[in-house]
Amino acid sequence: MMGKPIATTRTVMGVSTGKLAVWWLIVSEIVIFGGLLASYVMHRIGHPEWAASAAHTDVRIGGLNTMVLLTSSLMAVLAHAAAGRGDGPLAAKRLAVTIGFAVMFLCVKAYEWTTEISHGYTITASGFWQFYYVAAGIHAAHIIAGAIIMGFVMMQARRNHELGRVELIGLYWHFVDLVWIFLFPLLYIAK
Amino acid sequence: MFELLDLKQGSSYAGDIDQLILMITIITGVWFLLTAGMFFWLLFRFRAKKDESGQYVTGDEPQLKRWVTWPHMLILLCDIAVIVMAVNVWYTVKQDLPEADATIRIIAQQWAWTFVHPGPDGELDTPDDIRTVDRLYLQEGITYHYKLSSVDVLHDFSVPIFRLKQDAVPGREITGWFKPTVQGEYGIQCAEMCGIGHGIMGARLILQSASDHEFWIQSNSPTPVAQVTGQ
Amino acid sequence: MASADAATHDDHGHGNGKVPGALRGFLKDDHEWFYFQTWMILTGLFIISYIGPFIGEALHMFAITMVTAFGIAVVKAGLVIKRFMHLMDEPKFIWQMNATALVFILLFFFWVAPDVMSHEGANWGNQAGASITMTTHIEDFDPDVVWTERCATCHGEEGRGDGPAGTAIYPRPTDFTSRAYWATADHDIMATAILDGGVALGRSRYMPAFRTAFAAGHGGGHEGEVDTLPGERTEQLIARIMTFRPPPEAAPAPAPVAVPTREPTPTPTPEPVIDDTVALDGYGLIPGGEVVPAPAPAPTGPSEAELAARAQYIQGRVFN
Amino acid sequence: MATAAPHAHDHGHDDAHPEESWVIKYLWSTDHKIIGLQYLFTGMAMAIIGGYFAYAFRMQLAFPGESVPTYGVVSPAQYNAMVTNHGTIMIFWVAMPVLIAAFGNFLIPLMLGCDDMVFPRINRLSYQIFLLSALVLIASFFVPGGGFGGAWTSYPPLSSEAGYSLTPLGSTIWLLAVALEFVAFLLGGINFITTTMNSRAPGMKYTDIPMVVWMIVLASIIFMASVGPLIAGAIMLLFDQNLGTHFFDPTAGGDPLLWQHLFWFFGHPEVYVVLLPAMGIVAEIITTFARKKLFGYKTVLYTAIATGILSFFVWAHHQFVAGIDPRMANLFTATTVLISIPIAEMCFVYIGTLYGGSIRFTTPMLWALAFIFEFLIGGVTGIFLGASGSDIYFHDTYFVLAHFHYTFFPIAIIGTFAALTYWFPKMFGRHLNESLGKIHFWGTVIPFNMIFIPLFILGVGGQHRRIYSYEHFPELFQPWQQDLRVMATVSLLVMLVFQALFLMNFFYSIFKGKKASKNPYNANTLEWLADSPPAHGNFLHLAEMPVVHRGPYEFNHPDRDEDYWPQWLPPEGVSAAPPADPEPAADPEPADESADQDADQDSDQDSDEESAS
Repeated sequence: MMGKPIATTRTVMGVSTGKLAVWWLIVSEIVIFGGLLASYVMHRIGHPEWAASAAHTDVRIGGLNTMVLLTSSLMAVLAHAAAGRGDGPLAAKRLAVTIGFAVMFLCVKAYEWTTEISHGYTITASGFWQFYYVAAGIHAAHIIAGAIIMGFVMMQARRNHELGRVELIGLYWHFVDLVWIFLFPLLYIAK
Repeated sequence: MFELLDLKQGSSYAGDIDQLILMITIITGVWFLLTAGMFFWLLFRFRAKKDESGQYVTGDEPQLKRWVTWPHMLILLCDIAVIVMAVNVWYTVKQDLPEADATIRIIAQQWAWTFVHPGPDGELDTPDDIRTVDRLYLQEGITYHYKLSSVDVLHDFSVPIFRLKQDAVPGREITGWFKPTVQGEYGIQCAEMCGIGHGIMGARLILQSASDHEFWIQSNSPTPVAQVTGQ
Repeated sequence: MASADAATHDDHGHGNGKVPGALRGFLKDDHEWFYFQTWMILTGLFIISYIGPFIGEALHMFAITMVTAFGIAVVKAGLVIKRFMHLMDEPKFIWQMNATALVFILLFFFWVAPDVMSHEGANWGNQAGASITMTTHIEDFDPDVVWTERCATCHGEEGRGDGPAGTAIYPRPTDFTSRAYWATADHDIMATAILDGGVALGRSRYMPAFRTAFAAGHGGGHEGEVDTLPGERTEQLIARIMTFRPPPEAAPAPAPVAVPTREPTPTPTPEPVIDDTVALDGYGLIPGGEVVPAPAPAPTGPSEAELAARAQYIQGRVFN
Repeated sequence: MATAAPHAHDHGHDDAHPEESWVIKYLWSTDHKIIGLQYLFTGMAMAIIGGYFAYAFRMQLAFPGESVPTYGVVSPAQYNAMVTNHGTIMIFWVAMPVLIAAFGNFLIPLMLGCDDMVFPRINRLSYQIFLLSALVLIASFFVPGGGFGGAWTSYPPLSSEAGYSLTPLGSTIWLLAVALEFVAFLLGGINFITTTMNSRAPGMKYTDIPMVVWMIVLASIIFMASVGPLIAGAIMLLFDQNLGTHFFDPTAGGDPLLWQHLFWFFGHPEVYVVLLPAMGIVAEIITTFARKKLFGYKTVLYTAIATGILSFFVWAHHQFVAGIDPRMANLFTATTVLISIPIAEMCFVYIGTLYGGSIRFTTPMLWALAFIFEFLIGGVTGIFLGASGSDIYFHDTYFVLAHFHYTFFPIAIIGTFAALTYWFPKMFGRHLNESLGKIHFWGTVIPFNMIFIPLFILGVGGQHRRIYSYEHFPELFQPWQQDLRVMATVSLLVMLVFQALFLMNFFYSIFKGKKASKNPYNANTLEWLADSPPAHGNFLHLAEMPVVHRGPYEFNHPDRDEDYWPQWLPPEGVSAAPPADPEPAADPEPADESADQDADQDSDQDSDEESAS
């Protein structure tokens, strides 16, 4: 398709089309994570015996991951600030750091999961563990998807193309960080 | 309406449910005929004619808007009436548990019903319980509680003559009640998809008089030696 | 505190007057310093929420853990939404649609919780939720109880294939008291029939599969090895069925089929499902053996009148 | 992912089209019209498969045990699989793609006066994922163990334990197909919503948007907001089926009712997702052929939004007897019966539109009127099931089946035929044969009623659903009941024969039909400004993109001699000349100006009901 259609350029609602689409994406993600966490909380309150399994989650690793994601959120918003000033290469550099934090988050999670699985806490070990792996798993999948797309946006930003997209991937990244902000107490602290 | 389909009312609350269905039929029937009548009349009255062209009506004109807002309000009243009647019937059938003269246990499994009758001593889960498969022997005129459970998948204990349906959820024990008011042999169905044999999961309901039932209990109660191991 | 900075946030000030010396190279203007401050607040809140549970346990006040964990999570979320996502600077329908999605989820939670969260309610009790195992999944698996509850419905109390639920099925359930059956019975065929149902053998589809039922109440397999519990339980049930075996006749009956005591095949790969329409006669095709004519149904069992009544409306149609 | 570099020049720029090869033009196209037609033809193909299943199991019900021509003897496992997949296909692979995706893709850019969807490549990706999901679903019939047979609601533990359903592969692949279909419609949905919100033609206030565009966008929003929990539920069910987790396994702490709630929280909004587009289509057709303004545009819009919101509060009326807490049932019966009010309001407004019109009984108008009448019956019989008391008896009987066919059939079949016959000239540039159309209309609607009125009677008699053959239930195997089943099956056969007539008329007219002009019905909405079939980029070849000056239904306006007033005609240009080419926009200020000033004014109203839905 040659060039973007005129439809994309119109902003009747005062919000750029891309941002509007990302906000609608966030609405659909709220409902997906919301449904999953609502089911988890219902079962958690219904099954007090799950606290025994929950005791085996490692708060230190969860805390480290929370710090990693918070810092990556900072770098994402700084990249957006740089893009706002039209400074593509700086935005690209900061996006690269964000992706680095994302990879770090995944490595920490990989280490965390392997230790837990080696201790016998597999997905079928108990009711808690199945929700633990599904919730953290879907979240990690969103991290991976976000990091990949951020890679593309970074490459374009380096050549000062489509700088508007830096803000959009930043919005998505903040949302993924928000989900983790709620996942952390639910999975690690509620013992 | 049910006599036409020769479906007798077999339980104490069957009449209430039929009454509710009749009331809803009347209310919705009246609204349907009014609306359909208006619909066809407008089609006939305003069909395209040679000289006449359509009018410009924005729908805000008060005397025309009344034709929509008035039915709107009346339907709200009818809805409230239906809700009150429905909740009333629902409370008598599903929420309120009258005093039970006897309690039976109904266990649904993939493709058969097992009924546990308390037996001569009237107590459930005692060695003298009578366990029957696909044939439920009950006495007309006394109030029964049923403890419904399933051992594998979802089933639904459905007795059309009682107008009763209740899903058997594996992992739960659901208590309900009915009071037979007729005698004879009727059908029990499984009304929830439960796999390949869902179609053969019918059972028979035999409602007996007091004496016949007593005779059945004596003749079918297992000998004192607990042939059926109570769990 | 957050609102105080909102003013500076909009001016996109390009001077970096307020940026402290150390970070000058990193933060390019006040605007970015504002983001960095937000990050520092978030880190502080995180540390509080991290320490909270330890204080809570020390003082045995569970409320502290809850407040620090979830209360701070909400505050952190608010900060990220307001300052990083600039939600409040967008037209107001953006945050309204997100709030609507959240309201729908809360609605879902509060209207489903009475069924899933609590284990008692009007007229129902959730045994599984309170992890009471049901009759047939009791730990001490009792073949007699299982036979009475699950098998006798179709196979009959004495195993003659005359159970009340069995009369509705054609071909008839297996009669374990007939010698013809035992002459050609094969242990593996019986185990597969019990575990994976009649369909897996191409026989009558109305023999359900019990692998799931026998594995139930047993919280998942251990590491790596296949869940052997259904196999062991099937062996006990087969031993129970063997009791129906008729005593050998006066003439020296062939040596009883030795029950091979070997490890049950972990996951018997069922042969391809034979087209259902084939099994019209009694036992269908026993692999390798010739077709054995169906034994005459045992005399006892449902009375003639009932059989006639059933036959009347089955009207001889063949269905299975 | 999204393109948003703000460079605003709104005037059409004629980009040279390299002559695309046939494959690129039709199979890999990003043009919203081609993608709309792809959805349409895939939906029609799946409708034929769904219809074949209906034929096969209806024959088994009417003549139990006998061999069905072109199929053979139907075994219980195959019967269950066909019933399950008939429901799944007709809702997810016929009603949604045709009503929302086909007509949404085709009409939204045209009716909003822009050249394409906002994200053309995502639009193409959504169709490709949808096609993949259709193939995955068809594959689920041919795996060992056969297709999934646990009803389209796939209640665990039957669906989560291969030991109970005896279709280990069938149930997993079926679930994957449904999940893929959700992904396709999420992508499509975001496209529709963003295009409608942002890319309206200059001057098009929110009350100038045609009703069908409003309804399709509302349907997409309701779908997106309700499908979330079910996607989480589908992942949990997938793990239960394959990894041995116990989300819904009651023997190890799971709860089957959680799935039912997750499913029906999506299930009931889903039926409104399919209803609203059909309502929008009927609104367009009735106003055009009654030559009358819609009786209260804002009434219809706000009742549609009210229906959308209320549809999230009613889901458990599907579970009155399913073991939920009886006290909750009172809450749900109240909200369910109350939701009949907005829908009744919409029907009254549509009937009110007929008042004072000059009604022309063309084929599309016949379909639209049939929709209103048949849907009235469907809606009215819903009260029996919404009232908890009577649902105790009617749950899972053929009364329920007849009720939801009286709502789904008008939506998916009558609504589709109405839209297809109405927009056929615009889609293919040729007219359908009018008399063949009328024969097909009566040949479909009369047999339809003859199928489901007998099923209503059987349902009141207590006949329960999804039963392979009623020979095991003496009360349900009376001769007069069997005659009703035969009557329903024969009517189905008659109806299927008439569909062949339609297909013949459809494919003949695409190539040989009478040539169609730009505005054959003298309607007002923007799609009739583009030529038939619209060129690539819709309005790019015109002097400049269309500007909207009035509402979509200004028929018989007092100060206008002709009985219609297209949206794109400037106000004072009461020109006698047929508006083949509109004269350049009279008002001096550039189009963007009026767009921004309108944007601020209407974004407030827009926001409160946009968000409210």
